[in-house]
Amino acid sequence: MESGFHGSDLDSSLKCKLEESGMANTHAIMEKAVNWFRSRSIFVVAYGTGCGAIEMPPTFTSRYDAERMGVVGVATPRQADLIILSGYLAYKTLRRVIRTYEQMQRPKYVITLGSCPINGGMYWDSYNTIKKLDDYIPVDVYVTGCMPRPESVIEGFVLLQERIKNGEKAGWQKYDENLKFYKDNQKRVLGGHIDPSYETDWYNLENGGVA
Amino acid sequence: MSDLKNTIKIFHGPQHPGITGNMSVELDLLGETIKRAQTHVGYLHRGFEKLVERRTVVQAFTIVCRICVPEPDPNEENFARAVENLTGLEISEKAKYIRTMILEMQRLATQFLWMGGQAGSIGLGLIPQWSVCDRDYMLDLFEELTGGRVYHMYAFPGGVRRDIPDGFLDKLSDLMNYYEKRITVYNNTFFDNTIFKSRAIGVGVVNADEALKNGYVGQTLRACGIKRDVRRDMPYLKYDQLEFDIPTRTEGDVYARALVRRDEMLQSIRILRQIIKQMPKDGEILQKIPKHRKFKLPADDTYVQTESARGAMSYYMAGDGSEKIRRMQVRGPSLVHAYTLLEKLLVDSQLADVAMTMNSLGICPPEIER
Amino acid sequence: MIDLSSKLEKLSLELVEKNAHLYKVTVKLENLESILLSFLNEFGYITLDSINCRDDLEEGLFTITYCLQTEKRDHVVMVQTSIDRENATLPSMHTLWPQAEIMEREMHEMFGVDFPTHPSLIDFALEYWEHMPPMRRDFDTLEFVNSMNPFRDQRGDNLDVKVEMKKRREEKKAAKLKAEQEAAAKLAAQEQQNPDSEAQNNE
Amino acid sequence: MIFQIILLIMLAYVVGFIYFGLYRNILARIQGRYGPTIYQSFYDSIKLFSKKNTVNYGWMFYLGPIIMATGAVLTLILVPVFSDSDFLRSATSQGNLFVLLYLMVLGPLGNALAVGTGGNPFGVMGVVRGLTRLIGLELPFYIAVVGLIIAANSSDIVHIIDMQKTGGLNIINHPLLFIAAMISMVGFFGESPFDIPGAPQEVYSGPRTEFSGKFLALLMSQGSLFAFAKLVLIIDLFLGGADSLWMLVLKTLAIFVTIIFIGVVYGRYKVEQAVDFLMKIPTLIALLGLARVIWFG
Amino acid sequence: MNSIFLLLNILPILFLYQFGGDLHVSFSLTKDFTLSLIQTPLGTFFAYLSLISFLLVTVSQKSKKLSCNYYALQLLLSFAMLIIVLAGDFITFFIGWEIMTWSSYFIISKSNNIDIKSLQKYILFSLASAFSLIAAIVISYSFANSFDFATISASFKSMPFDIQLTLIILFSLSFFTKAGVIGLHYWVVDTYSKAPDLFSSILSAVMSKMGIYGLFLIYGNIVGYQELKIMFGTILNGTDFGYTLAWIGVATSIIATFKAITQDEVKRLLAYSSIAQLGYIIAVIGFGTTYGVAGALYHTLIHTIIKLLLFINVAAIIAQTGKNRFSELGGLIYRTPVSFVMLLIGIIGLAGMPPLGGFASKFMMYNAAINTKFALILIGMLFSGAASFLYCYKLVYGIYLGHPTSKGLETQKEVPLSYLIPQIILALLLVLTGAFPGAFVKVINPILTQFSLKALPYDGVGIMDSAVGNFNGLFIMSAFVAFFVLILLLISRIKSKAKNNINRFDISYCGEVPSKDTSLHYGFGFGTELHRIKFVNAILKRSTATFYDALALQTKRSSELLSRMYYGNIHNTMIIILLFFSALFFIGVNS
Repeated sequence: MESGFHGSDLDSSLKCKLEESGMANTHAIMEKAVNWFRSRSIFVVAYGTGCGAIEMPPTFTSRYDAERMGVVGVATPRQADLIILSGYLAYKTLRRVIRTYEQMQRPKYVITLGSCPINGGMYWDSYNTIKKLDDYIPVDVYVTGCMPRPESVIEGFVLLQERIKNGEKAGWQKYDENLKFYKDNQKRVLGGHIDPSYETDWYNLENGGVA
Repeated sequence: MSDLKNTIKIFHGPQHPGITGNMSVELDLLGETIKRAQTHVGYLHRGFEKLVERRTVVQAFTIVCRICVPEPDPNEENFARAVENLTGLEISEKAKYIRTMILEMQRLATQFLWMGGQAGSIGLGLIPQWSVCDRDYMLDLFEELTGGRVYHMYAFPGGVRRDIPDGFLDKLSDLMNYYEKRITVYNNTFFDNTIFKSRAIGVGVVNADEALKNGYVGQTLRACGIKRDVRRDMPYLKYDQLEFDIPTRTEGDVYARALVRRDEMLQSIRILRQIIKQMPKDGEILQKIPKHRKFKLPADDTYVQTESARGAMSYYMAGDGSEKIRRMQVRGPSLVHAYTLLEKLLVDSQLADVAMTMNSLGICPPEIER
Repeated sequence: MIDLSSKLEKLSLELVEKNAHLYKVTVKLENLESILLSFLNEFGYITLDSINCRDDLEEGLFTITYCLQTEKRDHVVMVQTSIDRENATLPSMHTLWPQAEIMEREMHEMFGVDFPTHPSLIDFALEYWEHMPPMRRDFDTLEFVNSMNPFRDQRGDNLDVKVEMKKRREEKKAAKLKAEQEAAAKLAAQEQQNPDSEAQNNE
Repeated sequence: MIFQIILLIMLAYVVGFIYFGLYRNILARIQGRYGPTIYQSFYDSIKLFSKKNTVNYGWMFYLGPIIMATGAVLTLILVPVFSDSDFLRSATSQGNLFVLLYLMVLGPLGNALAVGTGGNPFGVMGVVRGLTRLIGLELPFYIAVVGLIIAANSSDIVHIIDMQKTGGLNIINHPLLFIAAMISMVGFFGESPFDIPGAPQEVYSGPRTEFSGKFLALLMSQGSLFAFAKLVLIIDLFLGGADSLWMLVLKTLAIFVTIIFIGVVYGRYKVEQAVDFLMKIPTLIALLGLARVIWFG
Repeated sequence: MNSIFLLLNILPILFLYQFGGDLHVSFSLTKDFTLSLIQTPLGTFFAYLSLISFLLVTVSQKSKKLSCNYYALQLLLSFAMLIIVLAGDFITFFIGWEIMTWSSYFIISKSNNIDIKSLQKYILFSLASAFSLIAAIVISYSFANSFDFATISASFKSMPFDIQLTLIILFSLSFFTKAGVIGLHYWVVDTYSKAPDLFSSILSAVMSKMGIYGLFLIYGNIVGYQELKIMFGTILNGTDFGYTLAWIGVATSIIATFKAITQDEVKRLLAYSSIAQLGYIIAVIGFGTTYGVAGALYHTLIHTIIKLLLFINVAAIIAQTGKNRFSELGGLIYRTPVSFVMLLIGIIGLAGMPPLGGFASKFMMYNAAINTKFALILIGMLFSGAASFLYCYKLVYGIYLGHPTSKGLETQKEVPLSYLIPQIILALLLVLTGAFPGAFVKVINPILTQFSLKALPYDGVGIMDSAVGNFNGLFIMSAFVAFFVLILLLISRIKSKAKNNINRFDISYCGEVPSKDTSLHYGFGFGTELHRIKFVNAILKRSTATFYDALALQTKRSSELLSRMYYGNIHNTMIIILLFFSALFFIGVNS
């Protein structure tokens, strides 16, 4: 397994230096500070994957104004910290979502809206939607409801912010640690037509998995 | 294919801020001029028609509103009316009025959301902030009336699910006054905005003959001078007793469609005011219907049309004598617009026009693929 | 409407009025193309609103409905025909109405109806679909879902309602039985404990 | 000298970020909402700097944002900040207005190399849009600047500031040139209707499409430095510079808020419309101003 | 072979260095005709420019297997140019001019991809240039009774105004054709793009400069800048003549810039860019002020360096890949990194960006325009500069950045060292001229004195000084480097894992995945957007080709008319000829 991704927040050399100078606890303080900044600034990638996208405009515009909490939308996954999966995911969408998720830079988080990503929701017997999203990508916060109101979406943001602030283990760390599990699930459900993962050579997961 | 020799290929969607919903358009560009456009849908395919086959009427009723996310009510209305046609249920006057009211409310809300999208597509970030908020006031009323902000599950076969709360009509009346004022503001900031005009006029022009033949509906049709509206041509509910105009323009471009939508918003306000006045005090709101398991559809088929905010939406429904629906097929306004029309309009237009054209056609991906 | 029905009588077809805005004509498959053509060119039904397909599994047929409208769009005429369910083939109407192309593409994907003259029978909504066309009624979506997706354990939605109800009823019954038994046992125990009292009572 | 340069960069960094915070707040108020805190841009920047990994397409991609930041810093140190004292303008005498005009483009062009290296067609499209827009954007601005240079008979900014002390402010003497320059400035600040290169609804995110983490943070930081430099340049050229920190803040803020208000009420032009517009109305205004300078002024 | 000719190329430089200074040689052909070589500061400047260019190009020709003939012709060309710049009279000048024309014609005809049409274009325009030159020479001889520059210059003042004007126009036309002023540039683009790849660098960097030399010779030496001022009067702070010439130059520059952007062939883009840059020089050459002449000279130097660098670079890439279009190239940056850096330095110079030499020359020219208050000229030059960023970026993007458009490019190797060495030398020169813009003042000052203009102030090697502002090239260069290194260090300290050499298909592509068949290189579409801008489209849709084609058609028709004489009735023809001659006779008698 590649273990570089779930290290400490600050780079190791700086950490060593701090420890040498007897300021080991400065490291913890700085990590706390960085986590606070992370929690105060969350960029959301613009991807309306399902019904929940209809409650995104109210959340981000003047009535509910998510920007006052530092949550803003960005166009590309490269710049984003958070992807909101708003509802059920068709297999065709799941493929793009995985791609988008893998293009996001760590740390990255996932919020899902509605009950469909949890257990299939209303579409539990549909042949084209997935039933259990956390088999394929890790989810940090589930916001339930159909549709979740903007207030609940904001509550989900607050919950995520709390978790980031406390430095809790987030979904992306689970994804990196259990890559094989996720990739196997993705392969099972998407068949042989899975998109290449440029970060991970998942055909050779036994040999480290790094392309 | 020879003229695609030196083009580059880009995707406009699904993960793109300039796309309406979750769909994509594959573009071959020469410079920024589009040489070939191909629509891709299926990112939201849930197989509704299959799901409905496995459900009884009452069960199916709860999911049909999810077919088109920005505008669920025409779906409910279509479903309810199709079932009523098949089983011969007659609904009361009051239920008819309430259904007409909620359809018009939905139309207004959708147009406000559209306005946000249309302004956002040309980078006018102010209008979405305002109009989405204005739409939210309507959603509050929906919540009061039906209990749901977005999905209402209100128009049940045989009537509506519950009665109007006390004081609701006054609130609606106030909101209409507010909206009328707001539309003047939007007129100044958006519809008369020089930049919107300079970008929208002459872009995405639809030919009138083609529009009729190819089955374009709604504002796309009316913006090229053809006065067709299901509410007038095949009146349902109370539309034959309400006064309203059908706004048309002759240019057929993006700007004409925008103006038609604006005029329709004013007409919706006019209709709602009439409904508020005429709304019967008493009356049955829901007919007596058979119990869940006994609600059976005869072995027959029917075809119903409703004018949604983006054009005529049709349902084909067939029963087979059992409690389950044999077949329900949805034909939303977006299907032909997103494929036949969009792929044609985009060729030789600019990349910058894609989002704007798409918005003005009122394309809603979930109803294309259901 | 009398106009249209008289015209149709010449073609020995019957126009059924369903309601004020809806009419239906049933035609044979071999006449379909010529009748649609005359609808388009002679009767003025220039708009094709939709093409619907219904899977009548029991009869072994697909029922295809073409919904046509005139320029005025004040009524719909459903032109209905049936085709064999196995090796279902239809002529493509995209030359008459361009929008038929996409509708037929969808029908091809969802029902497996073949259109030999269709220009682009590519994927519509599904991607890399390898199974039976999903809208056919013999495609069991629940079985498919169960084979593809494990459900979350806590949810019982993948269980059969009837079985569950029965189970629950039995559980209830069992619980009731148990309670009765317990009560009986208790009573018996009480009786055992106080045989004297009973005896006393009896006395 | 080095101390002063560092101080200047720090000042610009802080002021720039606060201005962008203010910008987002003013925008929010116009849009009828509360808006983020005034330090939000700073939070964003820190967060992006502390991202754990960053996409990199090779050394040119790495160097592109750095060239851009270098261009911004270089522009900043060549602009005189205060009109009276020599404080914070140690390097000003080493360059002139022409150097600044070219340095303002150096950074974006350097970044364009990185965008090209990334190979994202959206990014390159954004760059081409930016460069095409530049054709139109530079024209009125050049005319305005040339008018001032000819009026002062010097391309030295300090000299232009000194001229205004005796001869009155340029905004009063040459109002037409000021208007033309301000219209161009709206574009240089990436505001509507000239925010074409990074239009999210059209070209995804334009030149910034592939930048993430620290590169994006660097681009944002240099953006705020650069914005400050541009504001100071405008007040130096037209408002006679600033003699104290308060005047500096007041004048730059006035210009900045004007630009915001112009930007908020307009949509986005297409690139050819923008260039057409810029080549007509602002150019005409500027040419009238220039004629006045040459024959009457 | 190469090394022999390399030596032969070094020899004249050594000769000029050793014996130069006050070279004055003359051979008497007859009593009246004397061929003389006189070394002037101007001539020396151009002589060094051309000789060093030839040397560098010969170095880069090492890896090409060229015939002895080719080298000999090239050497002859070099010799011809030396004659031109050292000539002391018009006969020598004209001899050099003709040798230059013919030797270059033969070299161009040796190219693999030359077609007869472009070759004809080249020779026709060269001949036109020569005819115009000889006409001017003959006219001036009829007044001055001498071919000597000094004599003609002395008697120029006494000529009538219309003769003066005719002379200036004829000379100018001749040299404009060589430099490729718009309207007379018809041959330039085809020839530059179809000549042997390395020879294009000679054409652009050196041969076009002979036109510039000629203009300097006429305006500065023969007529004299003071005389021009007296002849034409003044406008603003400059001369009418300078203003007219400046408009020609600026128009050339703007039109050629926009044309360059829309080219798909690499060398055509460079050819148009060459025309545009020469437009700058022509714009300031007629000002007759210190800064005008200095700017023109400085830009001559910088443009020679840049165009040599760019053409050699492009020639190397074309030789290596066999492809010469932006739509066929792309993505070479990590395959040929050194070439990329060289091209990068070249285009930064071409765009006139501050740390490099390109800015110093532009600054000098801008100063000239401010001095004379030619505001519109200045704006035109700045505008053309702003538009030139587009083709500079297209050049570097189309070849090196973006995605490879074919499989061969993915496994491309770095170009041979013989191509790289001249490029590195030239790039260094460009950096040095950027850091030490003042160093060149010492070279220019003698030439200014030769034209009896005021000398440039000299404040130090790093400073470029002028009346309307100065800049310190050394400071800007060192500050740029310092900040660059500083920011680089700071950024690299931030340990945000920047994984190198990420897969080039791993791009944000709206959730989709591009494959090897997806075309992602924007090389062809680049610049096609300009057609939608009305002003630019007005420029782009017009072409001199239509004019010349129409001219050719009319010529053909009239010759057809004439040819009827041969197969028509002999009597009629005789009568026409008789009438013609009798008419001539009467006209002659009457006058």
